[in-house]
Amino acid sequence: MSALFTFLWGFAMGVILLSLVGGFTAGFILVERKVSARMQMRIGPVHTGPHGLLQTVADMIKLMMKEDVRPARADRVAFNLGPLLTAVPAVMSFVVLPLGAGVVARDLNVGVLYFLAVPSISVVGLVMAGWASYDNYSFLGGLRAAAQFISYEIPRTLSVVGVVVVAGTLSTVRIMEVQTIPYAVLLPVGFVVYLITSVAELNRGPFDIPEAESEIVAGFHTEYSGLRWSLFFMAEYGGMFAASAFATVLFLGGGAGPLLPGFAWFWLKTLALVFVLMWVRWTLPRFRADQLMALAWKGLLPAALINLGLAFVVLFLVR
Amino acid sequence: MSIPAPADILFWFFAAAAVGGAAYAVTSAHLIRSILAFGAFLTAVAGEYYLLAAEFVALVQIFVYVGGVLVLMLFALMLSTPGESQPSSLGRWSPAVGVTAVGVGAAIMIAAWHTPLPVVKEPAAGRLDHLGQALLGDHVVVFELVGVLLFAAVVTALVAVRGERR
Amino acid sequence: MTGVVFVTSLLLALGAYGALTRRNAVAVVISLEIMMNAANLNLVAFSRLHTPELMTGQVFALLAIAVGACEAAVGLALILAVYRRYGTTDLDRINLLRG
Amino acid sequence: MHGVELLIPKLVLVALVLAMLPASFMLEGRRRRTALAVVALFLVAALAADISLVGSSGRFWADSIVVDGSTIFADLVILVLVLVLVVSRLDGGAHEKEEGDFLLLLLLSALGASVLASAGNLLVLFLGLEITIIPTYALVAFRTEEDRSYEAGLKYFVLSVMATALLLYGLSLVYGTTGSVLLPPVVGEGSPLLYAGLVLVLVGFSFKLAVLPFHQWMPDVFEVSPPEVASFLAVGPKVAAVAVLVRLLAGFPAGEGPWVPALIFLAVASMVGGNLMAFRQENLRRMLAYSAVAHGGYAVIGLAAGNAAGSDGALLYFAAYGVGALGAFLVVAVLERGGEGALIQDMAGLARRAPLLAGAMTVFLVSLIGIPLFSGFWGKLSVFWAAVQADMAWLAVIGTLNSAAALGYYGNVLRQMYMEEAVPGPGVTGKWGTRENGMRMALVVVVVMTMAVGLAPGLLLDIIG
Repeated sequence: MSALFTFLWGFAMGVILLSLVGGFTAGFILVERKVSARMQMRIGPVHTGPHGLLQTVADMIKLMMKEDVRPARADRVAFNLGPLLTAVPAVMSFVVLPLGAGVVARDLNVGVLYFLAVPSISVVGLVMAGWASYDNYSFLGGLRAAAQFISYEIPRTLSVVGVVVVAGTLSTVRIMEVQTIPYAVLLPVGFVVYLITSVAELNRGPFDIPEAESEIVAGFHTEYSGLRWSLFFMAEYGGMFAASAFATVLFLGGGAGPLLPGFAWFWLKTLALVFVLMWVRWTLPRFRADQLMALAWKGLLPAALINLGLAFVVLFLVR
Repeated sequence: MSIPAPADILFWFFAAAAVGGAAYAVTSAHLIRSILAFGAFLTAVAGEYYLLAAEFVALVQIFVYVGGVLVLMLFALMLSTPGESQPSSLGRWSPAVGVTAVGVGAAIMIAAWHTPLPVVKEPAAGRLDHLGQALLGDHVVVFELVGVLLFAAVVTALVAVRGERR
Repeated sequence: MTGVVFVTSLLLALGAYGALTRRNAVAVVISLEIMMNAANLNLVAFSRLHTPELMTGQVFALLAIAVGACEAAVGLALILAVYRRYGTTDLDRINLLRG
Repeated sequence: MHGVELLIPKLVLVALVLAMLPASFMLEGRRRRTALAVVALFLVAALAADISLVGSSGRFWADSIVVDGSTIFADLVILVLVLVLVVSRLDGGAHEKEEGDFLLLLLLSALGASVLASAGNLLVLFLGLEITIIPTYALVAFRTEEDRSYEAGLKYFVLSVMATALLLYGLSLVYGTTGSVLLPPVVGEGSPLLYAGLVLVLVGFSFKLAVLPFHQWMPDVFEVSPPEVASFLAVGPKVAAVAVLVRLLAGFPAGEGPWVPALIFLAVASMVGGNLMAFRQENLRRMLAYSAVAHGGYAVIGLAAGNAAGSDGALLYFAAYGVGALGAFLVVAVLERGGEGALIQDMAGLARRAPLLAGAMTVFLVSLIGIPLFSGFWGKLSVFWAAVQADMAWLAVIGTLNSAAALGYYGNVLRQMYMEEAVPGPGVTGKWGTRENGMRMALVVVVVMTMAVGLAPGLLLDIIG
């Protein structure tokens, strides 16, 4: 009986998370278009629905009805699996995310590690998509994505380790509980490193060299269309929300805050971070590939190590 | 024989997936499919770890193998196989080697069959704490030496791919 | 637990078969990693048999994962170096040395 | 920590490894000679510390690291080996422009071997083995100007990882059946699965020891890797592996069980097979490689005997053989730097062209053959004596016959050097065949060691204690 319940619970959670990510993607794309428009003194989509609110819905219908094009010489299996392998881990990473106080699909005792490990599967999907397209631009995009992802994963993990050292737990829920002072105050270096590396792992500007339009068309998703193409966007926007929510959990004290209920605070902080990510994208110029690597290895990695040292100092002071 | 618990069913499901993935990875003529099957194998093994109450090891497996080694393999494949995936046929010695491999496997199985193993114990409570204490307590020297190992591997890989200084 | 040993011995045999028969060097590395993973699974399973609090098997498995990753990284670096010189990763065609 | 002085040899190696990163530019610049001399001085200090430790023992970090007689002995051999190699490169040598990389990898591997020799549990054993092996992949493939070195490196890698995987599987079975990772394992009654594990461990080690039928990497590696690397591989990792193998086998009842015939098979197959194949080689390095396989076989006799004399003998064997092999490869290095060919017949008339070099080579070859009063003899004597004590006299007889047969191919080199006329062409000149003082010094040191061990073998036996 309990086994059946566990199974159904898991299934229901899967459905909920999947629709959540789908909803985020649709919403964020609209928000991003509006935000970018304001930054560039435009007004963005206005024609579909009131204030253009239904624009993404229309786009989704269009994408679903589009022809699914596959290059003749593409590797069929890898081409089909690539987008899936990119999007599914992004959805999976939501499992350990507390969405507000106490709302979490599953509080794993290794939640933080889970959140760091599972999205790393998605880079396999990116590389495969790039390779399988049988197209030079896609191929370059895939290679760039892999190199970038592997490089930025190291400072990212190290910046999170600092939090784990201070909190003394790997459970996302416990970290929110023990966080009396937001860790962004105690570990500012780690917070900044985490944010920068998260942007890089999502392949968003200014770190979007794997899909740099002016250089390699659209990178690894050059050859994709229709639903498969939209899966990449699900991964990006789902990941963007997840990274922001995770930053809220780790560095901003989760749902802690005066007056408003925890739930509201959590969403406020997360959405503010999402806005910051969009702001950064539309403000900063793109990095060059070598600058990107130099930043990761010469700038962020030492910073993350300093943060780790700082974490031990904090631990010493707190105890 | 009681009804198998869901964990047992899952365990054998993952075991079958691991063996199937390994078999496909080893025999497939398409390298990219080999690598994909290897990824499935790694994930299935991580699932086994999870069911064996080793969550930390399971995630490290995903982190290191799927997020690292698998990507490196794709990298190596992409850089060393220009154009379409070339079918990679098997060598000539397959039957003899097959018999040897099966012999080794069968010998271990027979030995396992005749060896009574201790009863499986309940996983320790607070096992993450225990793991941390083991890593920085009894096995601290292993923990430190892994650093030396990683350093050695980095230097080795860099020297191996360095350019020619003619 | 005997069942685990059955599974891992099967994996070990599969990996050994692949390592000895595959001609592409990347496929050989895959086979070798399968063998190492078989041993890792053993270690984690045996950790449940003997004083689980000590976590010896899991520590050993973590160590083995690190070793496996190092071996793979170094091996793939060697494969790339060979490819640059021989233009192939087919072990049967890399045969300037007398065996 | 109490008894930390026992770890000084290892700590010096660690310090050298760490210092190598910032110091590598010095090794590759004008101050190269000074920098190398400083490294050599540190190694001498470590050596002195190691010798002063003889007779003491200790355990560290919950028995992870064990320092005892065989550890100190293995450290001694490894340090001497590295020291001689460093000295031989004082005035140049192959790849002197990349001295920093070369030395760093060599020191890392030596550190790994030192850790391996002092492994107190299975984890450290495995880790030490890997730290020893991984840097050698790059060392074997160090010659960028030679395509074949990468081929040898790749093939060496494949076989080595295969051995590692089998070894790890074997170790997991040992842990699973005994419930402990400490060395020596607590065997109790034993079980089929434990024995299967032990056999897999032995298979894994036999790759690393390069004994038949797992020797395939050896000739290729010896043929194309830098001579310094070949001499290191022939001795360093092996002596450490034997030290830890002795500790592992100590847990098992002596002289019975399925691994004894396995060890005897390995010993006999390596001796006979190695010698037979050595006969057919025209290339000096390949000949040395196959003879190294045979020498591995002799050492395994000591392990198969299963008694204290045997395990001491196996350790002693690699040290006694090691000085000869080290010397032979130094000569190979001199010949290579002098632009000589790699074939045995290229050595024709060496006695007239470079008399002292030929004389040194003669000492090394005589030691490798096992003629009394040279170090190799005592190595052979100790393992054969152990076999006789363990009622395996026939094994000693096979060994003796093989040593006699080895006279054939070693003698061929001697004949070329002394009897044949030199072919005109480029080659080594001068008494030593080299103008490098460092190399001359290294050769003298190795000759002295060969003679000293030959005349007073008790020195070495005392260290093992």
